[in-house]
Order: sequence, then C-alpha cells, then structure tokens
Amino acid sequence: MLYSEKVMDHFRNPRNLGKMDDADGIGEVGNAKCGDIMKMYIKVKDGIIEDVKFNTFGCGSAIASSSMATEMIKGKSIDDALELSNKAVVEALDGLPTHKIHCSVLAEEAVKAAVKDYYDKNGIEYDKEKFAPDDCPTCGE
Amino acid sequence: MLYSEKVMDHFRNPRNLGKMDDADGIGEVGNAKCGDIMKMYIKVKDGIIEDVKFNTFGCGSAIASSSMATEMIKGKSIDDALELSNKAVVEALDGLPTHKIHCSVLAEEAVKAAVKDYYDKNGIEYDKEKFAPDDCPTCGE
Amino acid sequence: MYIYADNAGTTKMSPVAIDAMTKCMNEVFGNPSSLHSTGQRAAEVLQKAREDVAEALGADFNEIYFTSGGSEADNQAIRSAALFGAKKGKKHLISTKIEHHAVLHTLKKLEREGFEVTLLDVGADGIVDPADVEKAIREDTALVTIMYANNEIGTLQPIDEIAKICKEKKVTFHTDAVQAVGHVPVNVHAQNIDMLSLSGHKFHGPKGIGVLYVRKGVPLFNLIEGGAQERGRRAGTENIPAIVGMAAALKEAVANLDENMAKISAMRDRLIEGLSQVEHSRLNGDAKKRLPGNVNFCFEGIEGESLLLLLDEKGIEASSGSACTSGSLDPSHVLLAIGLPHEVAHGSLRLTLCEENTPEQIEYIIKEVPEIVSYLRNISPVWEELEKGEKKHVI
Amino acid sequence: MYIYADNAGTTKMSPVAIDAMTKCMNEVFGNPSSLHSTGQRAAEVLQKAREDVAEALGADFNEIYFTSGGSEADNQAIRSAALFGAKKGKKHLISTKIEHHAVLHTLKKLEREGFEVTLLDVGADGIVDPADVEKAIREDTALVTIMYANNEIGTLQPIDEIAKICKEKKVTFHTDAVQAVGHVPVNVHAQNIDMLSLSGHKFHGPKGIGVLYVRKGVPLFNLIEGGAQERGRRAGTENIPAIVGMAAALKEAVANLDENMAKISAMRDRLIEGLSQVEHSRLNGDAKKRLPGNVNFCFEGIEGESLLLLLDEKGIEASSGSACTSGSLDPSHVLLAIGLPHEVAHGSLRLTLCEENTPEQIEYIIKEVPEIVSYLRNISPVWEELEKGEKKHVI
Ligand SMILES: Cc1ncc(COP(=O)(O)O)c(C=O)c1O
Ligand SMILES: Cc1ncc(COP(=O)(O)O)c(C=O)c1O
Repeated sequence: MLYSEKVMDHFRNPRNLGKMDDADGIGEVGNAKCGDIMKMYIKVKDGIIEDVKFNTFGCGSAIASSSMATEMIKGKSIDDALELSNKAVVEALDGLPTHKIHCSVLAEEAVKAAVKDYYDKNGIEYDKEKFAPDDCPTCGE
Repeated sequence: MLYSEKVMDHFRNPRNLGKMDDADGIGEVGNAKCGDIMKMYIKVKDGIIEDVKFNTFGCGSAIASSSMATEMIKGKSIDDALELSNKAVVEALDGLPTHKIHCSVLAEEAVKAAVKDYYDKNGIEYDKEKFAPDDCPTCGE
Repeated sequence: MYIYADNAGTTKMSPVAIDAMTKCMNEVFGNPSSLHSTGQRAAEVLQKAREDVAEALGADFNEIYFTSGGSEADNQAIRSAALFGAKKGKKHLISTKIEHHAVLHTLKKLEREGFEVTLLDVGADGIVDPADVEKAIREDTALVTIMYANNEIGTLQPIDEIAKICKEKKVTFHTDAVQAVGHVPVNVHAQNIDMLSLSGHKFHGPKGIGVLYVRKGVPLFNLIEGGAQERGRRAGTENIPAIVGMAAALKEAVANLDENMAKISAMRDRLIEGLSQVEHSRLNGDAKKRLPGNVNFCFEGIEGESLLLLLDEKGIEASSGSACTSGSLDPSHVLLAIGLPHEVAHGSLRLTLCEENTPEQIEYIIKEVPEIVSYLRNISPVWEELEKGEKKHVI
Repeated sequence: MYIYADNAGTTKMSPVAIDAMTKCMNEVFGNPSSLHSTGQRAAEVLQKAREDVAEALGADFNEIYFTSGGSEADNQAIRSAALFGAKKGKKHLISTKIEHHAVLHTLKKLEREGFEVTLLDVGADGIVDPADVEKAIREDTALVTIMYANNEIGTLQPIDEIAKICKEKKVTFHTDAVQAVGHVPVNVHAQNIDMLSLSGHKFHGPKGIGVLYVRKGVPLFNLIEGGAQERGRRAGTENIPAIVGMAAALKEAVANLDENMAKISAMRDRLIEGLSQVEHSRLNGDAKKRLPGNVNFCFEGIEGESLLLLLDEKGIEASSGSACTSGSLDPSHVLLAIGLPHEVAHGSLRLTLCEENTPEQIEYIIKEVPEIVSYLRNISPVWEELEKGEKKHVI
C-alpha cells in the first residue's frame, strides 16, 4: 500500500473536519498550483486550543496530515501546539511516502499560521522568526 | 525448423556416402578452419559419371549438400555435372538458411574439383577459367 | 460494485492470452537459437507469433522486432533514428508536448547529447495540427515522432496526414501507438508509418513485452547489444511465452475491433454525458476524436488523488493523469499542454473503459462521482474561495 | 530416451515458477504505479518479490532493479559505469576475452564511442588470473566487468579475489552472473560485488526477465527512459507475473542449492569420465572449477552441428558453444581464447545438466556420443588425414 492504515483512516474519517465561524485564528498555507492548500481554524481559551477545524484541498496524505495535526493540538496549550513538528505528524501517521513528506510540513505550517493569526488578531507579541513565511514549502510560491 | 525435410533426409541418410579406392577423380574443397571440408570421388566411363562417393567434415547442410550433389551428378555426363550450380543444389534441397548457402557453393566446387582432377590425371585439356581456385569460398583460405 | 476503469494504465489479461501463455510455458520452453528439437519447436512458435503480429498491423513478419514493452520500443526507435540522422548531419527531431515520458525523456536525453528538439503545441482539443508538423520540418530533420493516441486524454492524432507529409519530405516517421493498437484500426503500410511502438499489456496481453515495427529499408540500431536475436537488432533470449500471449491477445483484439469500438464508445459517450452534469467540470480532449474507452474530466476545486482514493473506496478504480507519474507532484504535462491552469489540472480524473465494462457500471460511476466531488469541494478551501467569488471560476 | 541437456541455453520452468506466474496473471493484473486497490495490490506483490530476490542475493531490496533479462542488465551496467566514469575522465574498461556477447558487444560499441577496452586473456583452463586484473587497472579505469561463470565452458572465475582488488583500487566491479545465480552460492555484499546481472530463465524461471543488482552508492544511468519505475532507473510497466515467477524460481533454487550442486556435479563428473574415453577428445575448461552442470568437450575431426543434429535424433538435446551464436559460422570465441585451434573448436559439444537429469540419462549419453563421433569421424576427410598421419593430432 502507498499509505499506512493510519493515513487511510485519517483520510477516510478525517477528525475535526469543517469550518469554524467564530474562530480565534485562521491559517491558510500552500497553494493550488502545487496541489495542496490547508486552512486551519482554532478556538483559543486561556492559552489552550479548545477547538480546531480544518479544510483541505489536496491529496490523501494532505487530508490525513491535517486531520492528524488537528488531533495532536486539540486541547493542548498554544506553546505545545507550536512545538508540533512535521516529523511528529509523520510518525503519528505511521509514516508517509518520501514524496508526500511535504504534506506533513504543510500541516505543521498550517498550525503555526493559525496561531500567528490568533496572535495578530489579539495583539500578542511573538517572535516573527519562529513562524515560516506564508509561502508553499514545496513550490516556494 | 532450421532445415527443410529434404535437408534432414539427406543429412540423416546421405546418398553415396563413403570413399572410393579406384576413383578416377578426387576433389577436396573447403578447410577445417572455417568448418567445412568436402571430398568427392568420381568414377568416369565414356564421359559419364558412373559412380560417385563423398566424405564431409561439416554441418548438417554441408553433409546434405554433398549428398544431394552426388545424387544430381551420378549417371550424368561430365559436361552436365559441370553445369551443376549451387543454386540447383539449394533448390533440390528445398532451400537452405541464408548463412548456410556457402555449403551448397562448396558442393558445386567439390564436383568441379573432382572433374578437374580427372582431367588432370588423364591429360585432358580444359578451360582453367571454368574451375574455381582451390580455396574456401567462405573464409577465402 | 467493483469497476476497473483504468484500462489505459494496464488491462486484465484475456483468458485467451493467459491460456496461450500458460500452454507455452508448459510446452515450449526451448531457446529458439538452439538447434535441437526443443529449440526448433520454439523457433517455429516464435515465427508463427511474428506472422500473427505482422498481419494484425498490416506489416511483413520481418519488420517486427519484439521488445520488452512500449518504453523500450520508443527508446530504440527514437535513439536509432536520431543516431542514423546524425551520421548524415541531421540532428533535428520533431515531436509534441503531449507525448508519453518514454518519448519525451528520450528526446530530452538526446537534446543533452547535442540534438535539437522541437516539441509542437497541440490545440485546446489535444490534437496536433499537421500544418505545424509540415512547418517544423527542416533540411536537417531526422525524425518526426508523434503518438497515435494520447494516454491521458485519449485524443487521436491525424497520423495519416502527418505520415503523408513525412513521406513527401522524406523524413522518418515514428508513432507511439501503445494506446491505439487493438483499440482503433492501425495499418502501418497503408498509413505510411515507418516505425511504430506497441505494448502487450494495453490490449489484454501480457506485460513486459512489446513490438517495434520498422519498415523495410529504415535503418535500426540496437539499444540492447549481445546475441543475434531479432535479426541482430535486439539481443536477449526471446520471451516466447509472452510473445505468444501478446500475439493471441492482439489477434483477438483485432478480430473484435469493430464490435468493441461500438460498444465501448457508446459507454464512453454516456459517461461523458453523465459527468458533464457536474457543475464546473469539463471534458479534456476532443469529444469525438478520442479513443473509444477514454474519458478524462477536470473538476474545479478538488485534487485528483483524493478523488481517486475515495472512488476506490466505492469500488471504482480510475486514475489521474498517467499512472507512471504518480510518484510526481507536478500535474500532468498533457493537461498543461491543452491550456489548463495548474490548479485545475490537479483535479483530473481519467476513466478508461474496455469491453468488459457494462452500462450498469457506467451508471454507477455517474451516480458516485458527483457525490464524491461534492464532498471534496465541501472540504476544499479552494472551492470556498470560488463560491464566495474571491476567485473566478476557470471552467 | 529424451534428454534435455542444454540447461545453459535455457531451462524448463519449474512448476513452482509456472504456478506463481499463472496465479499472478489471473489475480494481480494491476499496474503498481496505480493508486487504486488493484494497483496497490500489484505494488505489494512487486515489493515482496523484490525482497525475495534481494534476500537470495544477499542484497537490500532497494539495490534490485528488474530488467528484461541478462542482456539488458549487462548493457545497462556497463554503459552506465562507462558514462559515469567518462564524466570523471575515466575512459578505460577491463574485461576478459571469454565474456558473453551482451558484454563484449557493449564494450565494442563503447570502444567505437571513444573508450579504451582491455580484454584480458584467460589461461588454458578458461580462468582469468586476478593478478592480470590488478596489473590492468589504471588511474583511468572506470569499470572491471568479469563474468561469474562462463556460459560455454562453465569455468568459475575468481570473483572474490577480483572484487577485492577492485574494492582496494576503488574501481567499480560488475559481474555477469547469468550462469551462476541459482547454481552456485552468490552473496553480493559478502563478495564485494558492485553490480551483478542475472536472468530468470537460467534457473527454471521465466524468460524475458532479469535483475541488475547495484550496490547502494554506485551510480546508475538509464538504458530505457520514460516512466519513474524502478526508482526512476528503468522505465516500463513492471512485468509483475514474470518478476514473481523469477522470484519463486530463485527462492527454490537457492533453497535446494547444496543438494542440487552435489547431485548435478556427481552426474557431471561421471559424464566427463565417460566422454574422456573417446580418443582424441578433451574436456574444455578446468575440471573442478566449473559449474556443477557444465560438460564441454571437443572431439577432433568432426564438426559440432552435425554432432548435435545426430544427438537430437537420439533424443539428446545439447548445444555447441553458445546458442546465441548459432547463426554464425565462426567457432566459439571462448574456445579460441583457451587456445584451441579453429578446426578443433568447430568440434565442440556442450552438455549442461540440471537436477532433472538422471544417472540413467548420463549413461545413455556416454553410450551414444562415442558412436556418433565414430560415425562422423568415419565420413570426415579431416579424420582421414589425421589417421593417415598426413596431419598431426592436436588433442
Ligand atoms: C553469461 C550470459 N550472459 C548473458 C546472457 C543473456 O541473457 P538473456 O538471454 O536472458 O538476455 C546469457 C544467456 O543467454 C549468458 O549465458
Ligand atoms: C502512450 C504510451 N507510450 C508508452 C508507454 C510505455 O509502455 P510500457 O509501460 O509497456 O513500457 C505507455 C504505457 O505506459 C503509453 O501509454
């Protein structure tokens, strides 16, 4: 199989799928040209990510990576969420094919982008260095 | 099949196989280096080839070509025998693979060489042009 | 319901082909180069298969060279024509932007080796204009290679006209007919084709076997050197069981060609009609000048792989662009060549039918695809933007 | 009695291999590049076969490249090493005079393209001296390619020593092991082999399939360009049924290796003993350092083809030199390389045994061969000269 059972499970039954009308932060990364866009919504209370939703345009591993990432940050503190690495996502998914690793990178960046948006909206200071720029890690656009 | 039924028949049951102690003419053509040697013995009476025998070192088509050639000249006049062409041998054998055509050339030359030997032994004049030199038509040695 | 609709990727072997091949494996194991009875029996079987293949193509048996498949045949044909051209100072090669990678990558390599390559555009219909071929031909053109039918969008190229132009201009013409042979009529002599590639597994024959047809008089160089097999032009012990299996499948395909074409293209047209109901979708490639079994659609706002995986869950096996490129992230070069933007090209679906498919299956596909497209659009940020009018619909 | 004794030419497929292949043709028809279940099932089967083959060779699975046979593997290995060498200014290639044509002709072509080729001599025993290899290696040597076992006279080359020398001198080492794999122990990692070619049909597997093993880190160029199969190094839809059949045959051969070697070499030794009774005959190649199944004799005064045809009449299927060269008039380059004069080289007989042969068959051969040799000598003008003393016996 191209994908692990874990990936297929998250692809078939994505966790936290959907939009959020009253999100505290929204991050969107990737672009349609290179084939993957992830949009992540977070609801934050007392520094804790109380709820998270996502929408994804992309391949099976993109959908699974977003799903897994939301599951990994839900209920966690923002600081913990910012620690989420693409490697952790890949591991949690029992691996991804080499040419699909970029999907996990996108998921990590979607989380960061949502947090950044939350910081921006709430005027919270943050270390800009820590946040990847808004372009696609794959095609660089 | 590599060879026609005719070739196989003459290979399996060569006609006129053997040596001749009292031959009037003996021709030997080809050489071991290129893989084929034919030796042909003729018995001549009143310009007619009364008997013919052959020995051959060579492949299936070499043996079959010699056999067929002996059959084609036996009982014929020397003049008729000299008319025997390799093409006629090939036709009589229902064809030979392209890379085996040289065997039929050798058979034609074996007949000529035997007649030449007969002429030489009996001091009969002949047109030297008509007789191929004694070298192998394949490797030229 | 289980539906295999990826016949352009590969086909299921026909029972006739499997039987021929199994029989051959059991009974004709000899090496045709061997002199003994077992070898000569193999040589006979090989010759018979060669004659059958030649007849199916309208060729002579000694114009048939067995290869390990379509890719090898393409490589050998193109490389051979290029090298032969180079000997006479001709280092220009013409092809199109929509060729299979077996052709495109070979041309790319030759370019690095000093050849000049012109890749012709195709129209939005996915068809090359013969006039463009004529214009592109130069004094130093060594080869025109244009596929008979495209593997992704199924468009049939104007081979007869192109071949005629090449004949007039005395330029060697090769066609990659891997997707065409066994599916539409092909006659190499009548159509003035100099070289043609085909592959056994695209018409219910075995994998790992193909043919390069080379017209008498057209020079051929080896890609694989060694023994004197295939009249010295392709070394390697002949794969007799596969050759026999391919010949049997080809014979069968050609015998049933008219019947199959009618049956399959009727299903194709119904499928196109059904999928066209999905809003913001489009058929890729000319609607009529296409392979009887090819349906290729783009659905805006979604990505092809997730569509495929969800179709697979429903028992529908399809593909997105060429199977060979599934390891790649780039959208299909063919869809880009017919003018689709990247984001739309990512959302393509290829359904390729054969005579084993049924009208019931077609109706099932017509029912399932829109539901899945709808689900994926629903979770797609791209579709959201399109719907909100933040971005303009392209199709 | 019917005796197949041409197992170096090709082998009969084992029931295990036929079953594996037939099952695969019926059940696993997918294209492993396809995303759907049928395709992914094929990908799994392919991966399993790759692992099996790797294990049999002592390699890692990602060092295995499937090709269409031994010839293609040889071509790709040699061409690839040569082109890679050339990039670093190394244009010298080393091999031997007794290689298969797949190697020799590839080298000849490279020579015409500007490479320098050293073909080492072998001894009268048909074995190359490792010291000669060491001496031949230069600063600009890109590749040493030396066969594991010779296809005509069966001699085993000192691969371990040669590979060690190459490793020390940092020169890529390739071995054509088409005749060796499945017949003698081979372990690519333990033996320091950088590249190795094998072919399925030489160990009761299918035809048209082979392997090129390439050690991790050794660069590989494509011979066939196109799709991304075989990690981008060999294009063309994978021939899964044949790959599976080959893997099954190889597994079987390796599992039974010791037992088969003992059984077959006992028959070989008895056959050598029996044929040695024929006057003016000789065994070609070292009597012990040879493949378990290989017996190669020369009989003075007769020609090989007629011997073969008469043996065939008696039900004994054998060969004379390499099967691939049966279209040629020249005697075997291998027999010439071990010092036989042309006329003797013409009179060679190769009997190659496998585990299916029986001691009864061996006795039958020992009975029949001398009779036929005697008949042919009787009608041979060459023998007449030898007997009359007009010419001197060579053997
Ligand atoms: C030593 C050797 N190398 C290469 C080959 C070529 O293998 P194939 O015919 O499978 O291409 C053979 C057999 O023919 C062989 O004996
Ligand atoms: C148009 C075209 N050419 C060439 C090929 C390559 O054929 P094969 O995979 O048999 O080498 C294919 C199929 O993959 C194809 O569709």
